[in-house]
Amino acid sequence: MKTLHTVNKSGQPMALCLRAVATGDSVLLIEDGVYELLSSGKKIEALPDDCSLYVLDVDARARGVSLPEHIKVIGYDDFVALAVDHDNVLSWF
Amino acid sequence: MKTLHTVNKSGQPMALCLRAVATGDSVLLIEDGVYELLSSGKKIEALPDDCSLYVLDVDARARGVSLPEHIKVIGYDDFVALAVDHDNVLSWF
Amino acid sequence: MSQSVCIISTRAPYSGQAAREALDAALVSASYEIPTSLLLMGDGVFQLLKGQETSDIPRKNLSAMLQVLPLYGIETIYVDQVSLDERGLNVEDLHDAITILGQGELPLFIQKHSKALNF
Amino acid sequence: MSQSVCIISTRAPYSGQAAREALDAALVSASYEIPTSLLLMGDGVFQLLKGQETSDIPRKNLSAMLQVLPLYGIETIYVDQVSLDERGLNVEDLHDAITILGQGELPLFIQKHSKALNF
Amino acid sequence: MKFALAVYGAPANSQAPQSALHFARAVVAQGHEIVRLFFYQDGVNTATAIAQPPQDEPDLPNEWQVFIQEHELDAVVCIAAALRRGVVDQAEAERYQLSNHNLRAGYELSGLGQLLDGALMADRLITFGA
Amino acid sequence: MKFALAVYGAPANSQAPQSALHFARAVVAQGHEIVRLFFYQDGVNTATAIAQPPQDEPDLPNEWQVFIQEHELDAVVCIAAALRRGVVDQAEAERYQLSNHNLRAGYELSGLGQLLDGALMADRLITFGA
Repeated sequence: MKTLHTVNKSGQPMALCLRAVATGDSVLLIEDGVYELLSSGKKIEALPDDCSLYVLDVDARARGVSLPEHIKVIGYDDFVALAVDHDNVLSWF
Repeated sequence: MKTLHTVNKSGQPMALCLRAVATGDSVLLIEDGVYELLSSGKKIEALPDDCSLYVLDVDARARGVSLPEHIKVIGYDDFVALAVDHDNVLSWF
Repeated sequence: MSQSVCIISTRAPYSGQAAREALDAALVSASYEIPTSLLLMGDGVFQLLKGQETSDIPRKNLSAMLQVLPLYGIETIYVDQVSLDERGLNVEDLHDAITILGQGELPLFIQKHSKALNF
Repeated sequence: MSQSVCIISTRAPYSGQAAREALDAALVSASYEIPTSLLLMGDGVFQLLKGQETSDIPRKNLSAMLQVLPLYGIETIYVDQVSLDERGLNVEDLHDAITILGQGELPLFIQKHSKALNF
Repeated sequence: MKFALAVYGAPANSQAPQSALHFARAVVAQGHEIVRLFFYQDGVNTATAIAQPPQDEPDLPNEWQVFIQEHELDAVVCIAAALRRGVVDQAEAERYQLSNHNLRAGYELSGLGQLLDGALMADRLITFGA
Repeated sequence: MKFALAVYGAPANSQAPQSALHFARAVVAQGHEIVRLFFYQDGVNTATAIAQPPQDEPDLPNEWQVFIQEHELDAVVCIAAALRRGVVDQAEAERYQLSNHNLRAGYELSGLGQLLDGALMADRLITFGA
């Protein structure tokens, strides 16, 4: 069982996602979730090493959030492909 | 110049209010702001001593938030009277 | 795998309607005789506070709705321990029929259900 | 005391319309020739990030709106230092015409205006 | 004393319209004057004529309308905020060739200038945020 | 693969209807099937026929309607959420004696059971929250 977690805000949604994430899951930052890449005490650093972190390109670009090299930047086509590849999608908002 | 600050949520609105509050101001917790009375790391403890803290009775009662003795519990009539007694009202939400 | 549903409710009860609309979803799911769990996380745990008296605000009393859950076969409400701790909530202040999930128990709990719906 | 207005904008630019609706209020106030200050606090400081390209989301580019402010006599945008620090934002990543207010400067700054409107 | 009230939340996603109504009733009861009500952002949904709240909840749009009409208050709904959210009067419906209109009697669609104007003419502006 | 999509935010206070539309287009483009769209909470505002977004923003309610009709999708608006927010079809307007109705063609008002039903019949449920 692998779950894709989407996070559309920093703050509570990101915190709850991190508590629900399991080994092998993936996390995708969308909408205001992309600000999580900026925050000084980054919550995403608590993500387990074997979890993949993705960010939606249009939402990061709209907000002027520059992207660190280690993160996978994807479009909606990849978002759909990720949903297919995982067994479940959980949305945190 | 005395300002009445209303806070209708914990989290960012309470944090911003505390940054804007001046000597002699008052703070009134309404709606989900009343949960600030419960939180373990209480932000309201950062309120200066010469600021008065009020809570709106109907909103605390609706949420089942029990009230510490040191806080002034008021109704809408008192809310209007406070607005009259201060020079300005700032709403944090 | 036979179907089961986990309703995850993360909002405080009264400012908006999200908490009520999550409970409605749990009741509908249970009334379809789908095994249904209700999991409260984040500000959703405020729904559990005892003594809510909502006659003066324009919202249905969610405490009363929680009392009804067993009639639909939802015997316990699952609660995230960390969310309680963060908010300084003690079990004695809360609705009785709850099961607390400690840190690390959430991922497996959610995965036990075939579908999870967030509200 | 002659009238002046402080518009306090606390929301990130694009999920909802609150940030845009605060800027609209600042522009209307300034166009009435009322001395108008715009103060960004909390998530409102995200409005200042450079390089916002909004062609793929259904929102007006707020960066572009900020550029217009001087035409209405709003020469600088006031910004809460603590909000920048909390979010790990550096001045070089931000819109140019800003004035940073340090911890403790906010109460007096807001009080200098006869009216403050929060958004 | 002169009050202006601003409401930024919708009945269904915020307590703002209800808190503001309680406050407004107390203002009037104490003999103060409400010189302007301004509905902005999601608050414009308070003025829709076609909401039907469930029977176990009060009908806030109706309670607001009764209060406004009883006290002959100046109740302004921001026209730009209302148009984008689908709250329109007959004139706007005709202008944009919309199929219908839904603004309650007692409210007037007007510009954001009326919020600033209300703030400046009142002794106190109280904002009820979402 | 079968997808169900749930939308919980309104065009004016959330990016949810737009993110969901982008996602839905990609689902269809990749040859997958959308077995249910469900609009709940403030998401019901996506289905109003009388919103008029400003000219410098896309008209999301119109784009959604075109997409739904083009692909003949099963688009359900939660009836309880819609009634309390003032989104009604002709039948509900008559039942509650409301002055008007405003649900766009292509949508159907129905119960919350359709969300659960969609979740169970689809391989994946994706929720776009407010």
